[in-house]
Amino acid sequence: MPKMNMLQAINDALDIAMAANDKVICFGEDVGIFGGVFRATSHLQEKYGRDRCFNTPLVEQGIVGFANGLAAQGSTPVAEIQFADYIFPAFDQIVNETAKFRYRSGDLFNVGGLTIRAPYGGGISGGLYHSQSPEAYFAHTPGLKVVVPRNPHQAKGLLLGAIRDANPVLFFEPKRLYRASTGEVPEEDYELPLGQAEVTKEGDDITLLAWGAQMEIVEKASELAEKEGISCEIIDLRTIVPWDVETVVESVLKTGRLVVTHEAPLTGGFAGEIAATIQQRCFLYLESPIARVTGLDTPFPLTLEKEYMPDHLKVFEAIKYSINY
Amino acid sequence: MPKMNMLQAINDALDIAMAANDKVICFGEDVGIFGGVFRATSHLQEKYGRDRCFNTPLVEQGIVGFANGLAAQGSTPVAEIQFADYIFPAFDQIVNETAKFRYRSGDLFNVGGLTIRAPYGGGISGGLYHSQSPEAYFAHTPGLKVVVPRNPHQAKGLLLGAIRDANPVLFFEPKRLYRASTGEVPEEDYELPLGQAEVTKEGDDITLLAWGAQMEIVEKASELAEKEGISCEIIDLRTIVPWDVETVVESVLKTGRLVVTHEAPLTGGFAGEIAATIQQRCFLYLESPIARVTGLDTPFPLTLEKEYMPDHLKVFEAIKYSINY
Amino acid sequence: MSTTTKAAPIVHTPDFMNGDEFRIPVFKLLKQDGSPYKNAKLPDLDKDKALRIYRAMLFTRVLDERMLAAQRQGRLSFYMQCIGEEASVIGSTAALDDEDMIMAQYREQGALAYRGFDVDEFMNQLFGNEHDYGKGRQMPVHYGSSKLHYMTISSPLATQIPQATGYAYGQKMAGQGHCTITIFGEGAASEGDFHAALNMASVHRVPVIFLCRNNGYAISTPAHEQFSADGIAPRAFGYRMKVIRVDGNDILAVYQATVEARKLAVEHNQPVLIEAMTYRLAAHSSSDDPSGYRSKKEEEAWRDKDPVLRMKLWLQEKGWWSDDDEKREQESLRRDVLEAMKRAEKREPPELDTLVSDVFDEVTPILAGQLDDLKAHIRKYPEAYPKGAKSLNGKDAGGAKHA
Amino acid sequence: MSTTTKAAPIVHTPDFMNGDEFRIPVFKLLKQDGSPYKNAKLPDLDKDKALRIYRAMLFTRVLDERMLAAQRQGRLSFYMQCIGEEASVIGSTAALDDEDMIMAQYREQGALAYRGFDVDEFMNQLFGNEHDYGKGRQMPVHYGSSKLHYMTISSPLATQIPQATGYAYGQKMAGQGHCTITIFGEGAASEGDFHAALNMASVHRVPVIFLCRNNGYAISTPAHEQFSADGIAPRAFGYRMKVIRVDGNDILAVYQATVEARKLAVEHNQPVLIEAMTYRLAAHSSSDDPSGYRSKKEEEAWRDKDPVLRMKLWLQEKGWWSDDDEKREQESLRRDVLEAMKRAEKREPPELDTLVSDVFDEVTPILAGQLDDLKAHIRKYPEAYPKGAKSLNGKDAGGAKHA
Ligand SMILES: Cc1ncc(C[n+]2csc(CCOP(=O)(O)OP(=O)(O)O)c2C)c(N)n1
Ligand SMILES: Cc1ncc(C[n+]2csc(CCOP(=O)(O)OP(=O)(O)O)c2C)c(N)n1
Ligand SMILES: [Mg+2]
Ligand SMILES: [Mg+2]
Repeated sequence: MPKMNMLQAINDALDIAMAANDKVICFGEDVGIFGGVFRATSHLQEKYGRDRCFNTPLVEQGIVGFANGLAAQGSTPVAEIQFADYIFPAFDQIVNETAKFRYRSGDLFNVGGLTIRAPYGGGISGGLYHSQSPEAYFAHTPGLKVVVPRNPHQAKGLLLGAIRDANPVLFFEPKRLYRASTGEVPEEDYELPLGQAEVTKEGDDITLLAWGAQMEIVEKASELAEKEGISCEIIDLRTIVPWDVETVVESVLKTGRLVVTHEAPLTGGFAGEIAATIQQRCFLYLESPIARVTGLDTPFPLTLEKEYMPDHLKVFEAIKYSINY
Repeated sequence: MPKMNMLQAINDALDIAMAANDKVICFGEDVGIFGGVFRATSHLQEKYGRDRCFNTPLVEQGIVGFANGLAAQGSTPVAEIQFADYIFPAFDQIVNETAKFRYRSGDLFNVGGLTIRAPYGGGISGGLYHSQSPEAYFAHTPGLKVVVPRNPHQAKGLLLGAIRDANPVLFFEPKRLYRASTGEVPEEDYELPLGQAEVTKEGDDITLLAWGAQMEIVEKASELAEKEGISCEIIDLRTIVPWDVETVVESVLKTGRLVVTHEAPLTGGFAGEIAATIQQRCFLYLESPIARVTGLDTPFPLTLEKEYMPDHLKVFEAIKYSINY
Repeated sequence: MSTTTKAAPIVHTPDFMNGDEFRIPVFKLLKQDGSPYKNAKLPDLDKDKALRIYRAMLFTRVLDERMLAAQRQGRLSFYMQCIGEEASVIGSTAALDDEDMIMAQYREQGALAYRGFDVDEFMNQLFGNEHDYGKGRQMPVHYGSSKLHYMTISSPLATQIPQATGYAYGQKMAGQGHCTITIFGEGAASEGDFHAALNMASVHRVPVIFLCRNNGYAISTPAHEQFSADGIAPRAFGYRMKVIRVDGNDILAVYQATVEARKLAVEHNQPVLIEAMTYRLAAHSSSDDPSGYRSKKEEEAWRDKDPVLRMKLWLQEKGWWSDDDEKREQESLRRDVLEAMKRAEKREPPELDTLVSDVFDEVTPILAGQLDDLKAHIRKYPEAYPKGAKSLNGKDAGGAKHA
Repeated sequence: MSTTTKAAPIVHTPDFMNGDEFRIPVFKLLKQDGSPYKNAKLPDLDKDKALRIYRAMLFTRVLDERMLAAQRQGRLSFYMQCIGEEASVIGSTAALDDEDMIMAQYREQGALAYRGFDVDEFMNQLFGNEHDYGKGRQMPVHYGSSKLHYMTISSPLATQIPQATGYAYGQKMAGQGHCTITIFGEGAASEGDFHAALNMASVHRVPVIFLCRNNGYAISTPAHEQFSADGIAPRAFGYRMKVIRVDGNDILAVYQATVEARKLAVEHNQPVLIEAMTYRLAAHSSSDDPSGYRSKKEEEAWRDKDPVLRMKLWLQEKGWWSDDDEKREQESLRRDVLEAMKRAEKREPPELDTLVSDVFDEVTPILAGQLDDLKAHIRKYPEAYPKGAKSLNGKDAGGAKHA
């Protein structure tokens, strides 16, 4: 199996999707000859022509509006938003249009072919506007699927799954891992299922739940915890909506403890939804409060980014606190 | 004390604010001579002139962009978004700009003078696009205050408080109550505090928490419950951000049970945040899982709106379920 | 690469332009009395097509009249009339291929009527019953028809405009010679989405027609508080887009302009902006009362430019239509509408399951659970939810669960 | 009320316009050799002001050179150069009152330098240290100064454009004769916010100047993939806004155009659009490499139109500047920048408490709790958070709490 970094895996998935189906069309700011500011769309214009891979004008509301129409027509648009921080000008098109297209028309029309890709997250000295993790905004919007991969293998399989899913999917890519995360990635065309969490490590004492770049963090924290004799079960949620409640419930019924972590601010973050659901489903089995380890309730800072981030030490402390409760 | 409906109370608050401070400027779609589609700005143009109360072109991103600049300049803009469902084209201006203006500039500049008013919520046969309750989107955005009044008296005092608050405030008005809710409203200029919940009814067995139009619902549910001998404590959260954790904690420490209700969909709704926080703060005192009674995880429907709404019967059932857990 | 596309002339004095340097004329063919202007070359329109157009105009008028009345009687929650703008929406639609896509705003029922949406289909949507294609989810007038290539209406303004650009891009890729028309008000044209749509259409050479109904008002806001320019048309220059301004009450001019626009779009991949100058004769909607923001006199002046009457006079001059025909058609349309309304009112509400279907292609576990809980709850309180209870009849009763 | 503001001429043939009917000229005063065009009337610019402008240009060049080098050495995380566009941003700023508000995009450090932002102020922001007015929260080049009326830069593109309209509306209400200029790229002008801003400014007669730096590229996207029209200028016609196109590398032309624009804005409440034709000589930012999307030849052609050199030649012709002056100034600027950089690098990071201040005017209880928890955590692991640990030195240690 070839070794790839996450960008290569994403580029490979796009290439395979475009080769397999000529209705797949990739576009966004600078995705054409330049291949995108992170190079996720490298060589696609060369290979598939300017009609199927092109630069758009600099207008996110237009990119997603255009993508909605193209999907409604029956094509399979894969739109790139250059940074997740810049998805908000397209918020109306996503939340009022993409998400509600099928429902409002009674399924006469749908934009199921649509995938929106955007790099998200911190840890790259990006400050307020190159670091945000906006998944919770979209998770509160019925009609959207939201997917976040943790490594190159997952990225390729989930992106192919997202492109071919019959629903609009927001695909948030942990840009901190674009080049930092490498691993073996099958050469062939494969899809990983949406809506299914994955237990990446079994354990007995506590469940650690995360997605995307935070998976690395919980793995590190779990190593620290194991050294202190705490056995951690780790779950990668993978799909934020629709989320796999049963896999999490099953784990927490076993361990009795749960730590959820994400980079986005605490208040209104998706960990809140998970905690609310799990306290309800596992009430009699919980041995300590569900802990959330998240960004602060502030915009994303720069110089003090390290202090801000919900890193492995903070997760580790939360684990110990939970165990000793 | 004069009796007013909620629209009159809001109109009165705007009138008082404009009379007291000539930096207060009201604008939005149709707010000029027409006085707004709900008439919340009636007579303001007549009284204060076209410079201080005017129609804008039909462009929400422009309305809020303009308002941000005007607030940065030192004025006190009160912008109306015709329906909360139409606030999303302005989402970028609100979430990336309004919310982060002070933080990113190290307080060199701020838009603290800004208030954005918008009618929200269902129960008026509005279907997908005249019914939404978007408070949770903004609650996940550090830097914004979010306020929702439950009756005319609260509406006047909280709106005056919001306009004069040194931070940008989103003021969501329960349009179902615009004419339906009437009550005595002091004639004078008064402010109600932001960031403070109000215990509107004391009780022992269970805490019911809501805001805005749902307050009526929990009151009705509590009447049903009281008939069955269940003593309910009712809290109006009033300010969604920054929310008054201590008042809720104190109540739940006493009652051991909590039902939270809102109209917005369950997943990612603000009840999730509340449940997550309260299970953590009151873990050892909770006698049953925190219950959420909310809209379904779907867009807002029309013909089956009654079935969709989190009404008093659904809240009542949740109360009984919690008590009998 | 140069940063402008033309070698620009050079000047040494700082002179400002603002668009007053040129005029955008209005294209007209028919006078109000139904006779053509001197020198006007009328489009080739055979009798069948002319009558198909006119019947759609009449139907739209009758529908509007009856449904506003029904709203006033409390039989309908809400309604929006097309009156005054029938020529703009029907004339343009008639110039297209019937399989071209239409993406409209909400005041374009005439276009749908022309395409053949039948009176029961209209009524089912207006009453949100079990036969409504939209399953009773949207407010009245939010029609849609996939078989007639009419995109379901969405309330947020202007969102369909960039979607039309995207849809048409897909049509271009498909290569079957179709285009998309998007119709919207001069108010909606203030939204950012409008600009995104025109710019992208122009850059990517998309076969899309942007038809702006400049009807003078956006609810209470008059056009001169919406923009300072000479209408919407000069915005096309910002994108080097082909543009034409047309008398929106002149069915033949609208038709002809759209025929030409379609050629540019389909044969040359040139998007086109058409500005149809017209007037919203009715209130904005059944919830609005225009007396607070405009004069009767102004309304009357526009009533004198009635587009339906203008076409009728032209048809009569051609000998294709008589007062008798008119009377018979009107009566039959009224009867059709009233009978269909009665049928629609009696139909059942949509099934309870439609509350959670179509959010995704399949009902997710969370939604299935929410539906189960709801059903159990309704079984407990059937009187409180008469519509929901209906759809549970005869089904097994489940226990109450709470989320 | 009519739905257009002019009585339009009537035509009976369906002719389309697209803007090719008129030309928007480029206003120029100086040739590249520093001499004025024949017939060009140069603005009244005294020696002091001319040298203030030129010094700001030189400073900007030196700053850009040194900081890009520092970025390459790994001393700085990120940088963006103004090179090639100094005349556009400095010439326009010089034409304003020093108390007019500037709301720029990110490539306008020259404007700030002209206003008097000193080298330490630049460095503190670039290094995000404790003296950075922005408290180390934003990436390098996100300067701001309230005393110099320069709005703190925000990364999301075009958001400042409607804000400028609002800011200027407030200035008009205040009645002290000030205006706002907003500066942005031709790429940013594609955003919906741009259109909202121009339309509102025009309708509400706001004293705002919109200055578009049309520098040919938005990152890798060339202007011809950004729009099809003849630049940005014709968009003004869509709003009946005064517009002028100017050679952006001609400091005197930019200056003169802005002087006139300011008069229109402040004396007549007429917003103005200025399109400055220029070129981004450097890469988009320190993260970019333009060799993949444009030719060296194209770059060279523009290097020959260097705006700083053009001004120098003019100054020399006037006898206001010599090669000696140039050498001395350059050396002293380089020294200033290097020394200031060293000072800035050595300064402390912002206090830990700045993580939660300025979210609101006061720290809320939830934020205070989060800060307490963070402090307790850092006390436990001081080595892991060297910057945060610094600011805790000497403060009392608290127990660990977890949220
Ligand atoms: C994004 C958005 N903002 C506001 C509204 C509320 N609204 C509905 S119709 C309307 C006026 C539209 O005017 P125009 O586009 O001129 O169309 P007309 O009604 O004249 O046909 C407004 C403001 C909306 N539906 N969507
Ligand atoms: C809303 C938004 N979308 C995308 C970006 C990413 N981005 C930063 S600069 C840039 C190009 C801007 O080009 P232009 O406006 O022409 O300015 P220039 O860099 O040429 O000075 C892009 C796409 C952003 N900052 N904000
Ligand atoms: Mg209109
Ligand atoms: Mg540029």
